[in-house]
Amino acid sequence: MNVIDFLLQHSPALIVAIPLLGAFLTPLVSRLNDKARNIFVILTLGLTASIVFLLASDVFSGNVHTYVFGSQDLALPIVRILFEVDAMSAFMAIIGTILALVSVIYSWAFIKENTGLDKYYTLLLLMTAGMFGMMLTGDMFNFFVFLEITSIASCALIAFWTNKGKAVEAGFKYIVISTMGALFILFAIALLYGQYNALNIATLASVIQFSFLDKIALVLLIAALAMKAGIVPMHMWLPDAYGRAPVPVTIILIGATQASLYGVFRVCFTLYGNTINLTPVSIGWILVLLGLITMLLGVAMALIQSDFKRLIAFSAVAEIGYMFLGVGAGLTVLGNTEMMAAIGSSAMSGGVFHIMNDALDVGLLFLVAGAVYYATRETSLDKLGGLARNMKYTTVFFIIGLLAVSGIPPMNGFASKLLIYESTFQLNPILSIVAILSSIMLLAIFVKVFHSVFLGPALPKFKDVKEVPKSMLIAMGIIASIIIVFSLFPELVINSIVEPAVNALISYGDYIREVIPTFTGGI
Amino acid sequence: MSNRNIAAVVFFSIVAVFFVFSALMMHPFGAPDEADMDDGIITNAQNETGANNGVTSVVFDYRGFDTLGEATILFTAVAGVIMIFRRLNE
Amino acid sequence: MIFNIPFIAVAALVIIGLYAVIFRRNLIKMVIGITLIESGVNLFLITLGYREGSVAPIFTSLPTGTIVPEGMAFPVPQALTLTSIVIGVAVLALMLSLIIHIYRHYGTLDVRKIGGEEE
Amino acid sequence: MSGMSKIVKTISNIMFPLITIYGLYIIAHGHLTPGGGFQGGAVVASGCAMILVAYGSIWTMGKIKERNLSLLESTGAICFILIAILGLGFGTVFFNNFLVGSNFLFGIIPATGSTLANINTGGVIPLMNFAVGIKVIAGLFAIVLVMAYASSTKEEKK
Repeated sequence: MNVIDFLLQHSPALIVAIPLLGAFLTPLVSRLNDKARNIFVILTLGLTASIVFLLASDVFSGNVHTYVFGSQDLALPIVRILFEVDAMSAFMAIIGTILALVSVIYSWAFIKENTGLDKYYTLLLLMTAGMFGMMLTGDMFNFFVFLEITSIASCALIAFWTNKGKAVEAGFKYIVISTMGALFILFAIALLYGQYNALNIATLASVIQFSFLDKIALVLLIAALAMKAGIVPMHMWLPDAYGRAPVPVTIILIGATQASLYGVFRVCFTLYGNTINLTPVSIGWILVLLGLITMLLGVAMALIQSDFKRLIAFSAVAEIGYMFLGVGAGLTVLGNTEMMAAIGSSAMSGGVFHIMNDALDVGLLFLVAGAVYYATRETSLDKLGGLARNMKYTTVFFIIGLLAVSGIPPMNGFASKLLIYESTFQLNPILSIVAILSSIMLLAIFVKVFHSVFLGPALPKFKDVKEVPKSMLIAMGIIASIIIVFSLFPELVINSIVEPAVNALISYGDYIREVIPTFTGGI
Repeated sequence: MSNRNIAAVVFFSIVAVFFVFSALMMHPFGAPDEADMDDGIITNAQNETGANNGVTSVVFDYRGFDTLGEATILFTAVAGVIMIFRRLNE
Repeated sequence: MIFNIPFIAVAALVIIGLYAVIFRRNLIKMVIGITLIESGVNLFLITLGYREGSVAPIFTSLPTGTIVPEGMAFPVPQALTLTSIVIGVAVLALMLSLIIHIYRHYGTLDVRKIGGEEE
Repeated sequence: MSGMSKIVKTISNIMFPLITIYGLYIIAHGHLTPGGGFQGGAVVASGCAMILVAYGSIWTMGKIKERNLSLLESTGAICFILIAILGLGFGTVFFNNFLVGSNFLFGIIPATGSTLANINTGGVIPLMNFAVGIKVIAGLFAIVLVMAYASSTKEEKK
């Protein structure tokens, strides 16, 4: 057996184990010196990224990977922890790895002048490991454990600048919200365990009856995960956390938020896939409605913000609404093959592709906001102005991000939004009208921001502002180049990675059969 | 009462009803319906893990990965607490 | 057992904790509420794994006449509870250290007075 | 936080070894009796916390820095994950209990049903118990120490 096969076979475990080992080693390595530590962290994540891409290339060619911890064979009933990587998990892992790498490269210069950096990098690696664990796991309780790792690490990192009261407050808000959410999830897991005596997602999905207790568990799971994903009635922590955290942390927080979003989709489509459309009120319509409210409120709140990072944070809330809209529209027709082929799969392609686009576009905007803060120590939009003269590269990156986030035709944001508009129009025209409207408002908001930050007369106090250091430019360049590639070849991306991910969500029967070969139902 | 309070009361009552219902509708105490997974573990634990303590064999062998996660959480909390109380350079 | 009393206790614990988190204004009391919810959930997990008249799943000096496996409590919920308790400790430590910092910045633990002024 | 009276200090000195031994016993017998790495580690850490209360956080901080505790904790965590990775090296997959039935360390498989305690069983479980035990002792003590030191006043620190 050669090395590649060996790596491929054990890749689901290695993707989590390598960042964890790196995190445990970081305190030892940082005894040497700072540069060695930074290189060590980047190498760790680089190694992880290469394994992620190796695994993803194999998964997208049609193989679903299962990995049982502690034993080679998969004896029934399943008592051991199981990782199950299908195309959707691999898709999310690609997003996570891009965000983590960019964040670490950006951190090199951005965070250099602070103390406590060994702990900072340790927590960054732990957060990444937790995120990967959430995306790859096939066990409910294991999902909860990784959710907690991610939220504890991100809470500590949000409060990184402890000399600012607002940052500590945002961290406290985040930990309270996420602990409550996690406890609800644990309660729901206990409800499922008490009835079926199983914790494995595939096993649970094959036996689930949709009894009254299962409905309670479903509502608790969706509410808690949506709370962690920043859906509107429970979104209040998100602008604080995104706005107050150091920018590299915000970038990984986007990934953590989307891992919770992935949790919602996994619960709805796989765990309850067999039974979810037995309810009189479709859960899919609830998701669509939540998505619409999220979109509108996010945009409306973004309009009145005067802080650069908070404004982007609210537009990130609005973007999450698009994903809910697209995937929720798909969920309404789950189980109905004709409708799924006509509307559902393209709506879901739009929603799933938009997860990737949101991570890249909003991520790039946050990186630009961080660069502006690094250069000027200012985030208030009223006090900024005329930076285009001194920060040429940053301005170009901001224009790319602006066009992409507001869905202007050649960019990747347009490709995914167009899919959502087209398919939801057939479901109900109002949905697509609201979606287009909020997209236009986003464009207006960001043009205003562009004008007030980068254009206008040169302010005397920003006369000596310099372009940001190379590592930050490289990080922004990586994301911008990925955005441009995706904008040039959207068809290629949709066909090669988005469609398999959507099919993995829709055909939940295959996911179950991978573990329980005797399962007969499902699509 | 302000809007915020009303929303809080509504949220609280809905969630409270959920928990009360789930307590009432659960299987009778002491008589679980299904026991496949746990019976399998109790029967095989001594042979497969060599440990007399069934709980430890679950914690460190069958669900060892959860325990790694748990140890990681403690590690995360320690790192976080030390980082929060670090000395800042002003 | 009459009326599933252990499960009712779980619901009561969770609801009391939820009340403290939502309606109390003191940060420490909110944290106490969260720990109460957590105890409730842990109690729920552990009671789910109990079988009438069963012993702990430990084979060292097992009482004679125990039927294996029907006479033993479930081991998995106990392991899950153990994990959940450690998670609770970690979260509690972090929340309390954040509260110490909040108190240093604002000089109060009342949620209504925190975050008023810009830094 | 400053130290307490002479009586408290003396009693803590007497009690501390007993508590530590009890905790280590719980860790070492984790695979046989109720207990394990977390529980035993918590017992030892509570003994350390007693010393902290008796002697005050400033004195304790002078004896042992939280940086060293953090390193010790890292060591425990690395041991734990290395044992898991050894399962990949010697056995087949992560977390494989490769020592069971090996007749090497902790390799004996006990008879099914009620048996007497045999410490030489359990495969990698006792090793993992010890790794987790070290981690929990260092971790919990570090948390308590840092929080106690942070809440002591500036005058006391001088």
